[in-house]
Amino acid sequence: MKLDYYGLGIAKGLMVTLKHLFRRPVTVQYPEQTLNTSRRIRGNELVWNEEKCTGCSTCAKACHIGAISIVTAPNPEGDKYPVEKYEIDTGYCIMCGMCVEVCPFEALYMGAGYEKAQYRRGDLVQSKEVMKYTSEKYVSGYFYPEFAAQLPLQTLLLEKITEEE
Amino acid sequence: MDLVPTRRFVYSDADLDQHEGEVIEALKARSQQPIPDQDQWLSEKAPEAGILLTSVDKVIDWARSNALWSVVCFPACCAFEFISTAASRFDISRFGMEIIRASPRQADLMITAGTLTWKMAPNVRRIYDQMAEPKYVIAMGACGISGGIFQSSYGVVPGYSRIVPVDVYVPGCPPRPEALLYGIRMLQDKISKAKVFRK
Amino acid sequence: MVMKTEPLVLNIGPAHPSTHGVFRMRATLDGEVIIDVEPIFGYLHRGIEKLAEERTYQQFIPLTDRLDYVSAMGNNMAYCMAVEKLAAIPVPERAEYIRVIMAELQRIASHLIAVGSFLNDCGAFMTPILYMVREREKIVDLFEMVSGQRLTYNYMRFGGLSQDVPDEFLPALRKFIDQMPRYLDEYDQLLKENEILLARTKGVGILSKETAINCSMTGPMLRGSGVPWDLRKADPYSVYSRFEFDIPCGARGDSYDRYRVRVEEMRQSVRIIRQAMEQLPVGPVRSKTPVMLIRPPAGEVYSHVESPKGELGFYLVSDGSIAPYRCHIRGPSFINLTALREMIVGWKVADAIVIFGSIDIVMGEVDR
Amino acid sequence: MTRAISGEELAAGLEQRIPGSIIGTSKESILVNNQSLLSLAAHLKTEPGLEFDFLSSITAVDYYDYFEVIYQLTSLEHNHSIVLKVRCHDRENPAIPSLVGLWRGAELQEQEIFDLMGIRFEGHPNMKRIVLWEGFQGHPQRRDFLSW
Repeated sequence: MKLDYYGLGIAKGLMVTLKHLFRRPVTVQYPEQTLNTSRRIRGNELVWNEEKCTGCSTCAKACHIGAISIVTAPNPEGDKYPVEKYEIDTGYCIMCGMCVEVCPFEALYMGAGYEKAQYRRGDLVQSKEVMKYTSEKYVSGYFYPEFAAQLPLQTLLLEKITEEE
Repeated sequence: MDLVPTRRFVYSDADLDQHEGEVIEALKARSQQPIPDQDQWLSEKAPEAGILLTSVDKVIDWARSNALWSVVCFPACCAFEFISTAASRFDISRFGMEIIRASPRQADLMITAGTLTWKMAPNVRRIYDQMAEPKYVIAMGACGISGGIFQSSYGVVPGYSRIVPVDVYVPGCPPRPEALLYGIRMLQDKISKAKVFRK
Repeated sequence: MVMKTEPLVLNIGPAHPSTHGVFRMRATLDGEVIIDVEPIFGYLHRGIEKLAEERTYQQFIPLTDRLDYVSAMGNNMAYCMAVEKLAAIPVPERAEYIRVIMAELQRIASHLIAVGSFLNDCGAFMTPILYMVREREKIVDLFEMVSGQRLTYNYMRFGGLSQDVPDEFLPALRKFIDQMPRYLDEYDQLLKENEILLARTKGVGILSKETAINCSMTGPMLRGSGVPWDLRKADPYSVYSRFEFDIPCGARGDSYDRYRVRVEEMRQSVRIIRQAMEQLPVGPVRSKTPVMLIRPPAGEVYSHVESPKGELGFYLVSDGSIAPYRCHIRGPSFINLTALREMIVGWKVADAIVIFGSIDIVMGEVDR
Repeated sequence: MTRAISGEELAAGLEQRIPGSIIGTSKESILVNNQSLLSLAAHLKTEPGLEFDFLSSITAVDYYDYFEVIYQLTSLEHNHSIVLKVRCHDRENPAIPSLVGLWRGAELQEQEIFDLMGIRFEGHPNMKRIVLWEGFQGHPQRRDFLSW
């Protein structure tokens, strides 16, 4: 007879449940609260610095899938090509960050925005006007420690649960 | 009397494999072009309708958009971001969709979490066909939108829009849970704009 | 009177919630007992090995993330080690230590998912996996901190890492490894002697030692059958020879043993991370290698690591160009399915799901 | 540390036991004659002192002129390893003896190679397409396969 064990397993299980009643909730109330993302976040956008870009197309070569399309005009004098078209198709982009890593002129950064869902496939293509770098833009510190230092610390589940926006 | 099994409906494994191959090839031949997005009406001006119909519309749309039940269609990587979204930290049940249905008959939302291959495509199409109207599809991640990095591969469908009509595209590889939730909220917006009674 | 029945063919999958992805089994049933089972793959065959031939060595790193997407860091490490062996690229000491920390964190995360979904298959619907995913979120947070993505990290490069870990990483990691054993104890308390779990898993799906070796099983499957074979000890790569840890082994080779092996491995991983943090040197994290293109000398190399699922090997053939001539991936989940028939035949359908859950496969790696 | 047995060292002993089985050797691998693959593999598996009981992986490489099938063998007992290579020159209808009888672990891998590379393994119990569907044209792992 295992009478003395009877129900002990259930009691043990319920004890664990009971403990959880007194723990802090882990849920993020997303649209109202947002998490601070990582300082190196690779969001669903790229930020393109027009002043620094020379139109060398290294980023387009590094891309696996040809998500970056770039058209430049010839420029006999000077060492920069004027960029006529600079587009990224976020429908193809996998945010691997290779283009940012290889850019020799530090003209391309990862963006931090991730709310980029669209109703239409064509809207996923980001043009150079959308991607243009301005000092107000929230740029990720992926491969750019000087940007990373300015960003807020990441919210960790380990430490605190959420931070009010 | 001896009962002799007719084996009329017993197929050999080779027959089944052969049949599966034929189905795949047929679907592949049929879906060379993406299905166009069916949302021209989103930018259209709302047609005139009576007060009664408008309020009935509102009630129905409210009910539809706040109880989206998702069907199990998680072929690949994005499934784990979907699990994270459904788990306690991002808690999808705040939007009335905590139930993830294994049966397509009880679901009205398909979140296409992962790469679709041609071998899997007939099954996905069948799941979609079995879902009850009205049904919605969220293409999650680069593979769901366009095939992503696998688009040049011989076995991969370049985007779910070849197989099923897609309502919302959520880019990312995989999208963060917040991004998926944003996509779900966009879908809810879209549903709440829909006119149930249209001329 | 003798009742005669005809065998019934039952198709499980590919869109079935308990097949962990798009796996399909064609089971032949006699009544409720499975008398034959044929695994059918290919529903996630993306041709990664072919895609490797069209890409440069560097560009293939993001694709390795999508092989076994539950343990992307481990795959990164395995592939980078193979190319480093092929092209004789040195790796700085600090990078090796950080790699080990990442690989072990990833092992914990992968085993959490494995255990959670295994318990899910045992009938505890959703509850255990919610706890496990919550712990995994903490690891994912740490990975996001170093690499910027939550699932596909693309963090390692040939000759080290893409970037050094940020300053806030090590305190957070210390906090995590202090917390983790407490949570593991809690789950043990909940599950180790749970009567339902014992009834469903003890003695179910026994895989004998000889069959396990003959079927080329690796990882927790092999160790659950009582073979203490772990590449971290048997063929130490990276800096694993500097750490002290045990190889947990099962005795009977049933589903319960495999589950226990995974839980114990998580404890050992915590132990390794703790030692690695103490010994972590300072210095560069990336040796001088080109960012874009490397041209390894012509030749071939086989390099393997102990991934959470088993032996993950990369066989690379180079012809001296910028892209691999041939890249073969020995996916542990794929080969672990060889013994599926041995384990499942003779059990009922409900047990088959439990046995299948204890194998812990990831379809991205099975089909590749 | 797993000791990689040198191919030359091993081949000298094997050549005496099974004459004519070894075509070439290198530092890590031995290149085996097609016909004597089975007997040589059986010898490697059972011979005391070698006992390669664990077949860790099988690969095939397409070199245009010939296919090369590569077996990575390990001994869990002695912790050493060797690489076996077999070549197959027929491009239209390549065939190689199957090792499933010795190592069950070869079963799925040989099937995958048959599917993706088109090499038939004679004696395999279930030689059919595994990852691609029936009716797929060509074998994608071959170098001359174009996906688009």
